[in-house]
Parts: sequence; structure tokens; C-alpha cells
Amino acid sequence: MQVNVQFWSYFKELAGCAETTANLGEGATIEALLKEIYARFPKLAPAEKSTLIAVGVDYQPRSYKLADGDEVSLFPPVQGG
Amino acid sequence: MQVNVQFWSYFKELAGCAETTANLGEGATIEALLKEIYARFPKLAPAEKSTLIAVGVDYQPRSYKLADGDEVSLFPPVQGG
Amino acid sequence: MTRSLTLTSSPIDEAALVRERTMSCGMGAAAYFAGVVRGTEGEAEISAINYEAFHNMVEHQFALIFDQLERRWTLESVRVVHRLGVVKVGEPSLWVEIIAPHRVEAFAACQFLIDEMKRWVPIWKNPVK
Amino acid sequence: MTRSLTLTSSPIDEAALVRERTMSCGMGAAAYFAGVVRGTEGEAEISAINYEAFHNMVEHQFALIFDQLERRWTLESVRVVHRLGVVKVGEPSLWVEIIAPHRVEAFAACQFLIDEMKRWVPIWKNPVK
Repeated sequence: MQVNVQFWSYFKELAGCAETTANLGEGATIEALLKEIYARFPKLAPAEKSTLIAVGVDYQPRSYKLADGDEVSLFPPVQGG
Repeated sequence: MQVNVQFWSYFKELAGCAETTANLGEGATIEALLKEIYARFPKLAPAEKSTLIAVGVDYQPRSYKLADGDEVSLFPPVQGG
Repeated sequence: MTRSLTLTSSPIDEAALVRERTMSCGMGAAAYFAGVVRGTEGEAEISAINYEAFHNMVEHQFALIFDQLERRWTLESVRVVHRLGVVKVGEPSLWVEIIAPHRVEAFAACQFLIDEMKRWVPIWKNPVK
Repeated sequence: MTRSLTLTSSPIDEAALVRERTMSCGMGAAAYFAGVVRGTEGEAEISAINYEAFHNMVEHQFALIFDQLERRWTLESVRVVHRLGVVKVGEPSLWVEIIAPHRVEAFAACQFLIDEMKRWVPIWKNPVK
């Protein structure tokens, strides 16, 4: 299956792009996606612990099982206000 | 000595007037003044516990020693806002 | 800390007050409160409240509260407007502004000021039917 | 509870927003917060902040916060305006209004909303030198 990944804020600079796609086995979790992303974009790895992850417009935990076509967003801590 | 006493809010209605004067012995306290006031304006007496007392523009306790010419204010709980 | 207290029998023009705001460039937070006359007082329906004040003592007691604000928090300014006389239902009787570096102290100071006002500032309400 | 969220690249006109306020006659309290861009970010002097937003998710996350406000307090309305794009030092980036029967819940809800926003709403700052 394939998921779309968007980067926000300075994660765009660290990744060198605003979005990418990832091919994963059926039932892969966000955890598995992160492993794949960090292999391809190693500058994102040091921020792993503070990285926030959404699927669509909802936050999801690392254990969340992705589905084909999911829109995943990775971003640093938010700073509204 | 003589002190001036002002009533505020519904204490004016209870007293039937907005101000009065009281003659007291030298060194009399607010406590002594209240005794005198309640004898002359008995409708004020039931509100004694919640009555607030100022001399000039500062709150003072019952034990405060009055001086000749003091401006004493008696009023119910405040309700600003 | 800049202080401003206005006691007025005219309507409080909140929009004009907001437009007059000044904030230096270290300040990030402005907290406001507007207290508006409700249509009921206790059980009874009312049309207005007539506010009575012991004017000199109101000013002095607010000054003491401002002193406390200054001791407790680092604020740039406080502005308070309290309306006196007849205030119709739906109109503001109280307006407060606190300017501070951050929101936490702005909110804390704003609430402290109102709590202390309600305890110590000699203003009384007369409901108008 | 009436809800209003505006994400805008235009300056926030606080006076106009206050003038548009509506309050039913059981409401006694309006609490406001304006968050203004400060002249420093960390140690560095800045001239502005460029706000970036994940627009759809911002709207959804604010809706979830509004749901929580509704569960926790009895409020008449909440209005939030967040500015996006470049906001100069001294200009408001955030404006919040809570209308409630009494001040305690107005202040509590206003602070809760801002705290939750800073945790969950995907908006980011880019300081401009």
C-alpha cells in the first residue's frame, strides 16, 4: 500500500521537500512508516521524540495502523498564538 | 469629641438619613460608636456582622480609636462590577 | 506600571478603549474583561442597575489594589472603567484591561483585580425594575 | 454555544470585533485575550512573525477544543481569530472572546482554550529578522 506524507514547518527544510510517498506492507503502523522516513530523511530522526503525527486532521499514536491512501503529516511542536 | 458618620447604600434607608454626628468620650473606639449608633438607629443593628466600616477612605477594625472630627462610613457589603 | 481608573456616568465605549491601547514591544498579552448588566437580579427581572459609589474611597481602594498588582506581577499597564448611575441591561458596567509580557500574568492579574474589587471597592447596586 | 473561528491574513480589527458582539440578557461576562507579536523571539530581535498553518487540521482541532469548552462550561459563545502569514511586532496574532453568565467560567474557558490551542492546533512561527 502507499501513503502520502506531508512535512510542516522546519521539517520541510530538514527533509528538503514538503511531501513524499511511502510504500509499506499491508497493516503497517506509523512506527514502521517513521522507520522508512528516517532512513530516507535522516535529518528528521533527531527530532523523533517531539514529532507530532496526524492522519488526515487527527493526531494518531505510533501504534496506529495505516491504510492505503492515508494522508500522514509529520511536524514539530505547534506554536499557535 | 465629635465624629461624623455617613451611611451608604440601603443603610441610608435603614437609618432614615445619609449622615449624622456622634459625641463620644476621648479615645472611644469604633465599637463604642457602633453601640451609640445602634441605640439611635436600631434598624441598622441586625446588619452589624456584615457592616463594613471606614474612617476616611480606609477600612478600620472595631478596635480602631477614633479622633475628633473623624469621618466614619458605615455600609453593607460592596457590590462593584 | 501605568494605572488608569475612570468612574463615569457615560456608556463605556469598549471599541474606543481598545483602539487607544498602547503596548511596548516587549508586551505579548492583553487580557480584557467586560462585566455586563444581566436581566435578572436574584429572582427578579430588572431593566437596569443604578450604581452608587463612595467616590473618594473607590479611588483609594483601587489604588491599593493597583499597588498589589504591581507587587505580584510585572505588568505594563492596567486600565479600569466603572460606570456609575443607571446602567441598562445588556450594557457594560465594568471594563478592565491588563497589558503584560505573557498571558498567564495578564489573566491572573485581571481576575485578582476583579476579585479584590468585589471585596473592597465601595460601590453598590440598586436594581431598577 | 455559538462558535466562530476565523483564520485570516488581514490585520485583526479588535475594535470592530468588539462592536459586533451580541449577548443575550442572561449573560454578564465577556472575557477577551489578544496575543500580540513581541519584539524578541528567544534572544533575537525580530520585526515580525510569519505564521504557517495546516489549515484543515487547524479548523478540526479548534472544533475539538470548542467541543470540550461546551462540555465543561455553560457558555453563550466563543469567537477566535488567528492571523496567518506575516504579522508585525506590536500587531495581534490571536484574539479570543468568551461570553458567559459569570466571569469565573468566562476566564476559565478563555485560558483553557488558549492552553489547548498551544498544545494541539498546528500553527507554527517563523521569526522574521
